[in-house]
Amino acid sequence: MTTTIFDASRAGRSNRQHAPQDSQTPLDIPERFLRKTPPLLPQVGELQVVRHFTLLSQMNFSVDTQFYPLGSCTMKYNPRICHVLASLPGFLNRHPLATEGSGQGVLRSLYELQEMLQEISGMQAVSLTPMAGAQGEFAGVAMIRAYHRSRGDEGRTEMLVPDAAHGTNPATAAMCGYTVREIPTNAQGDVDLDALQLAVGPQTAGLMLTNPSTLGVFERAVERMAAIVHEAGGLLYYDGANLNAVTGWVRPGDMGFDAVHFNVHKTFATPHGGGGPGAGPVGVGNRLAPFLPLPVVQKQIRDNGREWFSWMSEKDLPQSIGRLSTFAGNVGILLRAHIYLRMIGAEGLKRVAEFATLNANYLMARLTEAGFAVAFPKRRATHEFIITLKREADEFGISALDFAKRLLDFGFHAPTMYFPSLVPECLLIEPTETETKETLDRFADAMIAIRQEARDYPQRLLKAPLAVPVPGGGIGRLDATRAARKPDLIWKESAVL
Amino acid sequence: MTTTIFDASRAGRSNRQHAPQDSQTPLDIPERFLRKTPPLLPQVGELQVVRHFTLLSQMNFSVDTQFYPLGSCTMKYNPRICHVLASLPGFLNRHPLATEGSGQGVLRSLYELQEMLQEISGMQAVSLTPMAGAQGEFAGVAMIRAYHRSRGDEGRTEMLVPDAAHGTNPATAAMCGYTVREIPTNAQGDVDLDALQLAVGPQTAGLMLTNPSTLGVFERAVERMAAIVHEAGGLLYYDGANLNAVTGWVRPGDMGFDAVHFNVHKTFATPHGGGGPGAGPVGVGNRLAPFLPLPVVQKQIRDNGREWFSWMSEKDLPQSIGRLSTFAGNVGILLRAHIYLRMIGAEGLKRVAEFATLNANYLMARLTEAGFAVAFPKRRATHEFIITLKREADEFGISALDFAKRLLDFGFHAPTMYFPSLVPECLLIEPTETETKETLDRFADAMIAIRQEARDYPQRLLKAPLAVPVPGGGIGRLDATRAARKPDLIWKESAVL
Amino acid sequence: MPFIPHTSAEIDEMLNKIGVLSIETLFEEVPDRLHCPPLDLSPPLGEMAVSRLMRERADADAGGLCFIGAGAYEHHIPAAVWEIASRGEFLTAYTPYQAEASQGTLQVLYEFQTMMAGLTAMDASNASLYDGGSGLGEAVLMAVRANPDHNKVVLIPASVHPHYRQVVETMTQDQGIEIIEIPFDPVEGRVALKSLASFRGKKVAALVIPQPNFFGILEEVDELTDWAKAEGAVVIGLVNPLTLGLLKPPGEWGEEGADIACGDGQPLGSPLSSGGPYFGFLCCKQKLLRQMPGRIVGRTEDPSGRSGMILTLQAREQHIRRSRATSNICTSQGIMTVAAVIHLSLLGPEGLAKVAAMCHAKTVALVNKLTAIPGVSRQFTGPFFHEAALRLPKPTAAILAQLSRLGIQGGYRLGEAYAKLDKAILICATETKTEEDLDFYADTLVWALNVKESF
Amino acid sequence: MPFIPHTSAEIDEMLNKIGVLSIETLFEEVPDRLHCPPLDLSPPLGEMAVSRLMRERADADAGGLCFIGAGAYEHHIPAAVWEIASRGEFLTAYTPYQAEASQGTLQVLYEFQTMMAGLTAMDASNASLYDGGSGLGEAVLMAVRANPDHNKVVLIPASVHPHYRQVVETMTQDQGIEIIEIPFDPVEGRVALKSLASFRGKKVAALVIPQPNFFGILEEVDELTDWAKAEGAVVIGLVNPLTLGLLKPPGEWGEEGADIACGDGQPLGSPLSSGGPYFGFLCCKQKLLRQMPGRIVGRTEDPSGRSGMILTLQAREQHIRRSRATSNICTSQGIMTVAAVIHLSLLGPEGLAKVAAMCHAKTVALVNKLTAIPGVSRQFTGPFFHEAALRLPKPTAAILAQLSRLGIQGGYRLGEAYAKLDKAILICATETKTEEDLDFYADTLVWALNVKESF
Ligand SMILES: Cc1ncc(COP(=O)(O)O)c(C=O)c1O
Ligand SMILES: Cc1ncc(COP(=O)(O)O)c(C=O)c1O
Repeated sequence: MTTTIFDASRAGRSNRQHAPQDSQTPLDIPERFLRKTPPLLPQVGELQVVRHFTLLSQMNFSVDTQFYPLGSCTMKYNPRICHVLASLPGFLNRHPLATEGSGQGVLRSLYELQEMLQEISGMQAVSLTPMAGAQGEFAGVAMIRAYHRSRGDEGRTEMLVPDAAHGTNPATAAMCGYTVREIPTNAQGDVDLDALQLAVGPQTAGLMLTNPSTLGVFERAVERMAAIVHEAGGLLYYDGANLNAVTGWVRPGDMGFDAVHFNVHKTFATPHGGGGPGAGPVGVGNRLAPFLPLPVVQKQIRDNGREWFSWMSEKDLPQSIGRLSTFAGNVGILLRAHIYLRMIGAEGLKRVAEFATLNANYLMARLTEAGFAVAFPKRRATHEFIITLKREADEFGISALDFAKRLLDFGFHAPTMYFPSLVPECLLIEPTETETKETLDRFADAMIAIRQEARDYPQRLLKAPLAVPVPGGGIGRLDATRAARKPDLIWKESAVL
Repeated sequence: MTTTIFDASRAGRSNRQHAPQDSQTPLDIPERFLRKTPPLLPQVGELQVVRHFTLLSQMNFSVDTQFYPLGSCTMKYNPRICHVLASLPGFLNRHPLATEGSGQGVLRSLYELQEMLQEISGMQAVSLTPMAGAQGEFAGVAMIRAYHRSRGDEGRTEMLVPDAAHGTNPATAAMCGYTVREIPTNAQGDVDLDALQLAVGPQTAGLMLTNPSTLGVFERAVERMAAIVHEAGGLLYYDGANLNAVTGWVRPGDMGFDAVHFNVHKTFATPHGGGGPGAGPVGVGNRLAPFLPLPVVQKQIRDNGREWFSWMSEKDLPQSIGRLSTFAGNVGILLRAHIYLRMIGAEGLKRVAEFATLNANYLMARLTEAGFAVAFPKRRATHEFIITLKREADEFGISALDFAKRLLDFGFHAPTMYFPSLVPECLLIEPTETETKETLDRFADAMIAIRQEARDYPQRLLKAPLAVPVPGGGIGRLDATRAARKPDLIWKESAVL
Repeated sequence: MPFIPHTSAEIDEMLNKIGVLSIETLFEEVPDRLHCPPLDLSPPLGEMAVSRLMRERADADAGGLCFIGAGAYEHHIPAAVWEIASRGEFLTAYTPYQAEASQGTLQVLYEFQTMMAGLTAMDASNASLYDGGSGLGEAVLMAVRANPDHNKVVLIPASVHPHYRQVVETMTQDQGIEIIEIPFDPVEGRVALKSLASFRGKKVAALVIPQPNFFGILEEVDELTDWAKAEGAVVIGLVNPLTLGLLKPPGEWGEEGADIACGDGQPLGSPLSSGGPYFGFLCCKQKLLRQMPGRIVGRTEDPSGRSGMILTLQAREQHIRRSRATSNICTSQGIMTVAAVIHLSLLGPEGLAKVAAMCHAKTVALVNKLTAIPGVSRQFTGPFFHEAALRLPKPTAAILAQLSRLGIQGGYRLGEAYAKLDKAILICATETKTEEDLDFYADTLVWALNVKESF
Repeated sequence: MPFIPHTSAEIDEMLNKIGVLSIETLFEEVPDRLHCPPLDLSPPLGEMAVSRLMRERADADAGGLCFIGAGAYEHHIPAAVWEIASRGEFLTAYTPYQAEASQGTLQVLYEFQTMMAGLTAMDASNASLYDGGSGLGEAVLMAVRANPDHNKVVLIPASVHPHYRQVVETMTQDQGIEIIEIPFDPVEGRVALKSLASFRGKKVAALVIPQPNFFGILEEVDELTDWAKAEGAVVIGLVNPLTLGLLKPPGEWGEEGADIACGDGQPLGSPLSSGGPYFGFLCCKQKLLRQMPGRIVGRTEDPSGRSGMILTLQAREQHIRRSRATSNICTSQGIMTVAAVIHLSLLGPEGLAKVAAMCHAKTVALVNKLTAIPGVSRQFTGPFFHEAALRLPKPTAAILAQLSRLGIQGGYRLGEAYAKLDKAILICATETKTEEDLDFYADTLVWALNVKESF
């Protein structure tokens, strides 16, 4: 840790250039409403602020500086132009409640995005308002619930989720008041169809599925699964986190899904920002369309023949599950996705899937050749694949975590670790289409070198990382247990000394 | 060195998003005008480009990340807002030859800058066109030459320059066809008045002076010097590189100077960009005004009472020394200076001088107290001061260079070394007003620690830097002699292997 | 290929290594009949063309003076904020799971937590939620969890932002939580203590207290807090963080302080951007910590005792606890918090207070100018801060549309959410407005009120 | 205090350590009578106020379609260029004197030198000069130094940019160098070999050859180069680097190639910005290396054999050689070269060629559209590239002013610099212009030519 901005604070320092002149009018607020002591905020000069945060930024890995084969997370190149154009003053300065007449540029762009997402997913309607994948899931599952309820079908209390599913799936189902029922995976990495058949029933509200799954394989029997669930009266929800593996090749709507969320910060290359903001638009088939979350952009043709874009409200969508965000979701992020889609178009989108898949399969081939154990060696990798370091763990006493930490020293972000949890000592590797073959080769070489180290100097691995190549990168493996046992969550004056 | 962008190149890679579609029209250019082989440019993807140059940027020290006490160079905080506003599309997209009607915003801003600079320097007229300090000097000296010539006074062939002057001063005088005559400095750091008196004569075109001088002291007898030179028929040129030490306190015009250049990238906080662009406007008194370089902005009042800003041409200034830049100089940089001046105003400008001086004197006091030898201990430091490591060199066998290199390991940019050359083993230290006392203290502590090292482990110093705190900072002291002996100035294919 | 660096030679080598002849083969596990025809999207544009298109659209939306607040506020954001926050190392990093390679983001979040806890006078803060509305939703869920012995009933005044209430409704409806709306006093515009009387002893789980409320009116937060604490209800303070430079923080309301503070962080460095991205913040007292949703950063040590930051208390989160997590939230609003930290660092405590005071002063001045117009008056009598409801003598929709055509976003039409306030608009003038701007609004309003409807 | 972080407690401590009572005392060596009264500058503005002011001014200057070239060209600059180039570590670094702490800038410059040498087919490049005009000035001085046995006479065609010629004049006038203007063929618009005949055997030091020339006309560079080399003159190729994606580079002109190549780097990533900052580049053959002005970066090694970059051959420069330096240049245009390197890396050889070809195609299309208007014709007959001179049937100043009022910057009035070309304008359409833009220009010109003068 570098000193905090609070350590640099000195009473009386200020940046007058950022504070308005003192107001002439004396404050007319009754005493009882006022704060007695100023809040703990740092008092630092502008240069100090710039220097502190610039130096902090350098202490990060990021796509702009490192290869980030983080499975499920899709850390690909975020085109700078999308950021620059979404940051145009005309977009940034518009108030969410400004008149629609003063926002036809942004509304048209959002409307077009809705249309593009419909086409890409094979769905009939889209709402852009969810602010991340998890909120998109919430919207989807809440719509499923609203649908059943609208039919008086109140007995459906269970949501089916494969055991390999991402944690947000069961968590979402629970937030929507459902009991979660896990469906096991078979040895080939597919959902166990028999188990699914057994699990469905009149209590089944639906199934949440990721396809390609979080195991890095395509659920080959997806149509069968859809049939089973639909026959039981349930609906299918598509977790779009892996949509980037199949864009332009196969569409959730065609596979039989009733609702889908998109992860624009995965599939459509908006930057992840160290933890957001993302956006998680939802698309639905006709059955769920009346329940879409608000607001949604609509297009009308005016008397003068001109197109007019406006927000739909409760009046237009009376059965809507309601609002999920204060205004209209993460508009700025949606603009980035719109721009990205505009730039790559239909062919480009298909290429994304192709080259994400090529890169994953190539890397899998290289690692397989080098003797690493792939979780599903008989399967094609999709855009990602899993290796298990079980053997290495047993033989050398090192873990997937040790491997991951040592990769940091080589200047690579670690793959996703220990997810999905059914594969022991696993790493979920997603190279993305924007990385070069050289980078994949260097990564494979690093993996091989680390395994050699595991054999020769296991102690070194247990201590990794030893020297992450960032300024201040001398930091060693941080103690997570200690952090949780005695939480130190905010800086305190006394802590300085 | 990190691999170059050429090493990452692969035949056939391209970023189609940046190339226009192939043109329909076939190229109608006769064969003999065309290139036969494509130029050596890298073929790399956009992510690779972003990653390569982002990582390279991290390998730099900069004001935004480190303390930079680089005497004479004035590396202070460059307010981001100046950069952001000067980069507004309205400013960036305007063609230099666009009609004046489409540029009243920028022309007005430049005009106001001319006026501000006149006021700050006590001069009568300003031209903004020189693109750096050295070109400002050229403009000034060329005007002096034009002035003498205009009076038929052709015999003035000598330009006087103090021995401590910056290298650009004699080099400029030479470019203007003058013989340079050096004037010695006395033991107190002032120009030797007797020597000056002896040096002047009918051959004297003028004197180029920096005040405060490059020795970090104020030329106390500047009025006397002006009188001596003026009496001899010469003119006085003010090298404004150190103007930041006295803004709002004393003006070159009042000291008796006939011409002055401003270093906007020093005094007015425009960023230095790793070596430019800067800007070096020149201000002159009435005698030299007719000779100002073109173009200059003028203000007229139109019939409708509105102000109108336009460029003056040869017709308006027939005696001008001419053009120095293709268009109007580094307009974007001048805008930054204008914005900076607008923000700090008269009081702010005076404060700049005060706090630059306070910081320098404080640091000098701390280093003096710690036993370092200051070049002019009896003098007040201005905004900068010199220490000499002669004693340390003699006692421990280390040099100012060793000290400087070791400072890099401590995360401080080194002060200016070996300039001015009259002080042996010197470091010229300029902390600037934007640095905090804590930073100065940490710097002083580092100096003290390094001297202790010089005593205890001189070998270590001779090898410094040992670990500059930037990524890839493991690089040791680079061999300058080797670089010059066998110049390797461009990447060559063969060099890879 | 845009954003794909492969050369054809490399593609061949790669296919070779995989042992297939074409990329298509890699998709062989996708049933043939599922392959879709080419997507019908508009043809790809180069960077130049898309730039021109988007610039035209942005220009079309630009300009105009904004006097709307209603949950999103136009503030001056120092240039350094986004110049630094959008550095690639912040912008293109993932959630800092690999702590040792993410100390930059982690430390910023730790500083963020400190600032938010400081502003609200709470013990802890998470590292952001999506926005203010969903943040309130999470706060309500958290309060209900934290108060298992009480009924799943939460009181929310009608003086809370109507959109927030809608989001809370959406988020809680399937969990059997009853949200009860508390009316506001139609004269004062704030909750009268007596409106709560009927809930005495009803073991409500929580009470939400907005400050200032949606109308800009200051609620009697001490009184309300004390009432709720006496009832054993969790107190959720819903606040605009910018105003906390001046106003009493939730942690100090009443005798014991609120238990949870939440709100939208937009005023701290997020551009208006048609509604997002902003960020929600959520702070709480120590005892509620383990009920907190969202990511939390903590300080710890490496084996050699160097301190560093790490994501902590993850047992609350979906990736560990799955269906029993405190929330399903995963990605939140990272980069907006980076901007907030830089913004707050540049302003400091004094700057923040000055901005808040100036916003208030500007709004007061605007209220004075506008209420000087015949027929225009304040809707409520309670003391207000930095936002105010005005009653107009003509239909508000038409007036606002007319103002908009003249380059003024004149306010939010309260009739949209409150049938009884059909004649009122909610206005706000932040520190960004000059005296001339205020006059321009007043003059234009005079004109708009006098012009024939048909114009 | 804006940009000054001192607190009053610190000021006291510092004064104390220095041993003075006030900051004023530190200025005691400045004679009292020199102290100036308070400066008369406009009152300081906060960041918000100055932002509003400058935005208004920038907006006032914005908009319009630019068809002017004449030495500065509107090109699409990929967003990544300035997003990366304006990172603080590049933007706020000093000249890389301390090599070990400046490897970022140094390596970029090394890559820059490689690209410029590659583009021009020269052996070496410096790390930038101020701009094209002053770059040509330095090239002329360099050529004269390099040719000490010849007369200090340099031939410059009148088809070189008039401003460049003015700058060369200013820079050389005091060094006894005679600049002789070579006329161009009034029909073809380029230098006819026969115009040089009279300088045969005159031991001129150098010949400048522009390609394309100021009118966009392609000079017979092979012929001219061979003539000059036969005369023992140094050949200076003045080129637009963007066109070198397609056109023959100076290093390959004639039998032996030019000796020096220079020009303005603006088309490689510098925005138009009313004329600057751009950058000048200067490349040369190996044998002229030590006459090169400006900074040069070289690769070397550290004691353990790791290679790194350093400023080299400094014995040419003012800070070492003082009055005997190759030039007085010190600060040059660093950050613009960083942008150029990123720009060229994104375009690659193919992209650069395509941009050049598209600029040409667009200009050809525009010339065709405009010359289809009665009375409008090409001024010259020589082959042109990416820029062209057109003759108009009405006074050019009035026409251009009218176009400007309608949002078109229609071209450069050649009459400003060439009395005989008073009826001609120089136009250019880069890759940024669409078919509709070209039509809009054509339509507007038709209108402007037909409208009454008085309008
Ligand atoms: C498979 C899967 N589903 C859902 C999510 C949740 O998306 P978000 O983080 O945008 O809420 C993720 C994110 O990592 C994911 O990988
Ligand atoms: C004293 C002095 N004079 C002149 C100059 C030259 O200024 P520039 O680098 O802007 O050409 C400098 C720059 O370092 C300087 O320090």
